[in-house]
Amino acid sequence: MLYREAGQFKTSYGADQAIFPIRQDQIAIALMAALAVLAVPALASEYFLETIFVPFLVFAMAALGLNILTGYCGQLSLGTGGFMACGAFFSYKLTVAFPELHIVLVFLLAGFGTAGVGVLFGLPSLRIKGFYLAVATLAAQFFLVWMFNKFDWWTNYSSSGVISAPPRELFPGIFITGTQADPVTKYLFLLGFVALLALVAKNLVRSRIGRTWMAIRDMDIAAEIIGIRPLWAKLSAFAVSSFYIGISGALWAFVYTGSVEALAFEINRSFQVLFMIIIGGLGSILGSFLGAAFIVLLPILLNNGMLAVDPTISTALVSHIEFMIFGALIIFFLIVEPHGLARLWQIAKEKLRLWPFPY
Amino acid sequence: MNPTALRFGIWIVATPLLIAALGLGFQGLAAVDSSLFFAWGYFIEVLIAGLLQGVMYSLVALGFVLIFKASGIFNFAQGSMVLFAALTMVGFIEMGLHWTLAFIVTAGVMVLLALVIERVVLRPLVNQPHIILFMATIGIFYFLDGFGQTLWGSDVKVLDIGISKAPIIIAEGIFENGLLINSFDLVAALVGAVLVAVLAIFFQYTRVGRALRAVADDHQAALSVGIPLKTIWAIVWSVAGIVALVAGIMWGSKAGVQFSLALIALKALPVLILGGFTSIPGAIIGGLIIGAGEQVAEVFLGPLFGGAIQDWFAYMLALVFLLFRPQGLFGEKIIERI
Amino acid sequence: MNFKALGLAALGAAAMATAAAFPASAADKQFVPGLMYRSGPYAPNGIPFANGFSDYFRMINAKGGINGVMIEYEECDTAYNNDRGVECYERLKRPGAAAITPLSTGITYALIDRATADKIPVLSMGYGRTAGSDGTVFPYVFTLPATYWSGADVIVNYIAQKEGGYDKLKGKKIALVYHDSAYGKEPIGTLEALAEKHGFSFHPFPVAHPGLEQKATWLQIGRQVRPDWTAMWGWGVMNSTAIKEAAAVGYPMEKFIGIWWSGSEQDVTPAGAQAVGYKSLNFHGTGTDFPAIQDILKLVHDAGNGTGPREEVGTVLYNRGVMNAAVISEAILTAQGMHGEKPLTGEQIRDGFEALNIDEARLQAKGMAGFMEPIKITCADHEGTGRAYVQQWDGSAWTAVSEWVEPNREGLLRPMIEKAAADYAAEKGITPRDCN
Amino acid sequence: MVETLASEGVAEHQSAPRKKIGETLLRADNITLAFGGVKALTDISFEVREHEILAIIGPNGAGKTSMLNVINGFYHPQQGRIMYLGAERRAMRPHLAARQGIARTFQNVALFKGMSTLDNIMTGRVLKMKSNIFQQAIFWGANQREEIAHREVVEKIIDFLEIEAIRKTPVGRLPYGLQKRVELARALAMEPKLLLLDEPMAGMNVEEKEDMCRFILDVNDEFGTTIALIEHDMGVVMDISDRVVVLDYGRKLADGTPDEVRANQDVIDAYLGVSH
Repeated sequence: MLYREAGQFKTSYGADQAIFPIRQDQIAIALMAALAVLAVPALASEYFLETIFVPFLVFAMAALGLNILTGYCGQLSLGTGGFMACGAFFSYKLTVAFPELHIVLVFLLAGFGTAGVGVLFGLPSLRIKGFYLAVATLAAQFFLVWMFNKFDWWTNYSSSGVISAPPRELFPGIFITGTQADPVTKYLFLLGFVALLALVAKNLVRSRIGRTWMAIRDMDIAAEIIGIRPLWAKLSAFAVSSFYIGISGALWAFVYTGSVEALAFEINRSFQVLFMIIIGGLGSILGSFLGAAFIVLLPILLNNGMLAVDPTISTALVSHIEFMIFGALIIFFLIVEPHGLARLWQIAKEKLRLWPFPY
Repeated sequence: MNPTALRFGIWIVATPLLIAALGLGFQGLAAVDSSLFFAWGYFIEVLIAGLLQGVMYSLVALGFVLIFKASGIFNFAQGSMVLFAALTMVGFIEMGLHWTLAFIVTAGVMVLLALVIERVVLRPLVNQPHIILFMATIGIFYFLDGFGQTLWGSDVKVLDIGISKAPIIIAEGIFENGLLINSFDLVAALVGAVLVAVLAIFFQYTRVGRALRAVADDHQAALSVGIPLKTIWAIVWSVAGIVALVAGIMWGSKAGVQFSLALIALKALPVLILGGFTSIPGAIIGGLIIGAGEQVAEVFLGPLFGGAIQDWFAYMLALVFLLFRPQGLFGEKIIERI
Repeated sequence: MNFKALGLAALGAAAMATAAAFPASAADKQFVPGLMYRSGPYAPNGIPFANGFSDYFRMINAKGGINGVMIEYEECDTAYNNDRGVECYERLKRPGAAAITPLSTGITYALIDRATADKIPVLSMGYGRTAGSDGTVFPYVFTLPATYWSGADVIVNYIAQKEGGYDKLKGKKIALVYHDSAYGKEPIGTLEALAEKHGFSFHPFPVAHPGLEQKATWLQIGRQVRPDWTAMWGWGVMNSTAIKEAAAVGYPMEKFIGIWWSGSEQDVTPAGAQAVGYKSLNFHGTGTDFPAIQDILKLVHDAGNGTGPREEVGTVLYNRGVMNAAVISEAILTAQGMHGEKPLTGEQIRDGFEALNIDEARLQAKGMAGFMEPIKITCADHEGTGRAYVQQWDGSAWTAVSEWVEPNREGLLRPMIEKAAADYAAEKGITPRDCN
Repeated sequence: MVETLASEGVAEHQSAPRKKIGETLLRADNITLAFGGVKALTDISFEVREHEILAIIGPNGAGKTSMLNVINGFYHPQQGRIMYLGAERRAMRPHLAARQGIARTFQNVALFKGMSTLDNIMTGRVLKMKSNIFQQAIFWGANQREEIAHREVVEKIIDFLEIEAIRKTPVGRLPYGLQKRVELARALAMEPKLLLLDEPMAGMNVEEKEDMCRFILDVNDEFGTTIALIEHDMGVVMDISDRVVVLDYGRKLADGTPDEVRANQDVIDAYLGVSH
């Protein structure tokens, strides 16, 4: 009964373009924002902040990036890990070489650098399609990780190839990286940063560039015939996607784990992010967040849940059962709704509009 | 003469020439840096080792090809099927069965697994886009990984089916130190060849095999002449399961049966891409090219870049081939129509 | 779209979320967390270590705890995965945590900053960040009894002994097969420095994770470079694969020496008879002929409380887990002497670590005489002696084939460590504390 | 029956003033196109004049769609040349043809299935929109003004084609007839000089055909758009087109006004005679 849009009329095209055109949605999102900004830092323990909210936001950023490329532009990529590594190592080199550079600027510059690398590895997409394209991105994945692992220059000649985030301030006195950084500060910074960039992503996909991506995804030949240059559309998707993924890699290294070796961005990371967007919903900004939440939260919840039920259970068994349940749940969700959690959410909203009179 | 046979012929002639050119090229490097000098015998030795290693990759790649060919699904779980099969077989051997008996029982388990997968996972998802089915196989991957280890434990297990692993040195009269060949790898190559022959016969001469090929060519048409898709899927997953078992035995007796075996699927990917997802000969030729290419690159180019280049080199090699043939060496040509 | 199914799923998830509350640790027990791995690609090696670690504390508890303070041990499975390691750390960290055992060089790197900020000691025993043994920069990191740099030096010293003196090393070839990660790269700098010092040529060969692919590496070693000696920094499946591939090219096993993480039963048994003669370093005893190990068998396994199978007791990695636990309990004991016989905070136990002095008498008392070397830790030096011995696989057991070999710490390694630590301090903006 | 209804619907419109047929807009000279050994088009020449409706007819496999594909740059003929806007066009990609003002629809609807009707039509405006990626990232400001301006144009087309009700519906869910209409809308959104329609009325019922005829004539009238279309329904072709080109087995049989073509003996033998 509460969720009705009847009586809300839009009188301009501007109003019709709003991200949340329905008033109840606007209220809900405002409540969510308040919860995220006020309640979470106040209530969540350090454990929850450090191991659930922070990685969730970092992964959401990576998923956003991959969703632009795979979900919106239809180009399958398995190079996410490699591009994350680019972001992490670019920002490390930048901030060590220019300590006075503001850290957010460093992240953005690293993002632009990664975008360049993404364009380079996106070039084969003009000739190669589908699963075959995945190989071009896999080449990027293996090559980039190898390169960061192999050449000491990237790690400032650290003997073990591990980079460690130096302390940097968001505002004078407020650290967001390094040991001085408080989990709440990190969380709030990430929340703002990711929300801002998610808004940018939403703006892109509802503008001309987003429509050209989706046109290429849905039917590349027809897209070309209405004047879209496939080269430009695909490469721009690679660039924007890599920009996001690069930033998420930088955030991973600097804000989440604090120290990182190239192997942290190995192939499994690429798969993990791909799972997020498929489970969350291809071609959906919201889906990127839902998918990230699913993949980050579920294993931890399963693990902790089992230990809470039976504290004496062996950790090996917990890990194995966690794998089994995780796999079974993926299959279960695909059978229930193959188009991801975002679609599930949409269907739920549609049902809610009719509730309690379904016909 | 049909085009596939022609292409084979060209490759058979061109390959030795290419190899000789490659060897000469590497010899040229020695002119730049004398530490890179090597004897021709060593080059041939590396090449043979690479080719034999390539057959091991092909064994894994075959399973992918079977499933992709018949259903268009990229089966991410193939690697964990290899691990699961090997674990199960070792489990039965440890229970006291002879390995031949254990093989038969494990094959039965793999068929059962295929039936369960078809019933529980594939049938509810029929007619979904391929990416969704791909994701479902990822679910299977996780499940099998957990299930296999819960059932059989995570220890390293020794799987010994009595293949000698001793090095053989041949042609000592021709080359300075002779040519070193690993007898185990030779046996593995033989097993690979037999497996491919059996599969070829299966596809060519049995009724089920022909039905499978029909499905691969056109789902709708196959359905309309009365080939039930679910039966086909069950059969093809069973066959892929048995191929996984063979791969698991070979890899397991080579490297020990343990969790890492599931990761060899990653080595099969460039092979698949190079050979084409739908071609059984492609998987073999792709394996040989990737195997030889990456070993030669690691040995002769690796030192220039600090080593460990073989992982990305395999993918780069596949990528270069793809730029010329976007559907893989033996894949079906994609014709665009509007 | 099946709504009932969805509802069930949601219910399940909610139940899981509510169940995720954590059991609070009892106030009268000393809490010891363990970041182990019993799943993932390195599980076969992680499991015996974790079992030894856990069994030792069970034995201590069976004996009535440390001065009556019982140990509460909790484990978290990292799967040798850095981000899961961080998750585990955050889950298990609390002010009363005695010491963190990361059991992975990568995880150690990820936790050094965090644990220092949380004031919990990190005991990376024979792994981790070598520079961490400089206590002035890393007050909460302990690397006893030996670091990788010491290990590399010990291997070279052992080779020199076998060759008949350091001058005989000149012109020799020594190869290193290493896991291409933070862990495997640690010894390279030391070996390069030693190559320059002693005049041997050094040939590093990286192996990509997980290490199933070593054919090319061993063709180069066995057929082209033909080094006089080969050292290995491997872990998990890489070790057994290396031994098999080495045998496949006919490389002599007696000339092949692994670091202490490349010398367990799990590494040699899959290679079968091919592994006979293979050597590795070790810094503790193997087998069950030690009173402490007998106590574990008697008080834990005979009581049906063993974490793992009984046959595992006495294997290399099991005993390493025991030694790790023994060092932690000794640090707790030392700290109790300073701060009182009650559950202590990580910061107080750090004091215990820094005052650690396990001499022969203490070893005797612990039932570990001959099991390990005496260890003395100071404020500045968190490593101790750095000694190790060489053991050889005879097809059924590991036997010691050398005395304890001393690394050249003062003349060579310590300055390198201090420099690396100073670099780290400069990068992080840390002011080294004064230890005098 | 079909023909009478269709021509009745059209008759009213023909009373409206027609735009004057202008100069040659596009000329095909001796086009030959082959796939492997198979010749799809042999030595075809014809021209399209400004503001006219040109129908290309012929039996299945006559090479009609191939001809359209040559015109909008999807196929490259082995011989012959295309003169467009007075200049010779060399090897060309479809997106360049679009840039020069050539739009088209497809025999099998080629809509973007994952997008709404509105977004599909908006993609037709891609070439007209100028804001850069940073303006789009910020959205508000220049980009939004532009979006609204183009939305107004698109809404006019939506009104024109009477598809207001399905604005927000994903096109995959629409019935076939409406999909064809949305595709026409997308082509119109490009404001083309030359509109190529590949069987715009295939698979439609009588009412839908009538509507489509009306839209085609209106487009031609109101915007003066030159239209080249392929159609099988002879009644429709004869009623709405100014000139007709007849192809058969990749060759041109005839070219002229509907009446001339109807009287051509070759056409009657090869096509009309057979099909009627």
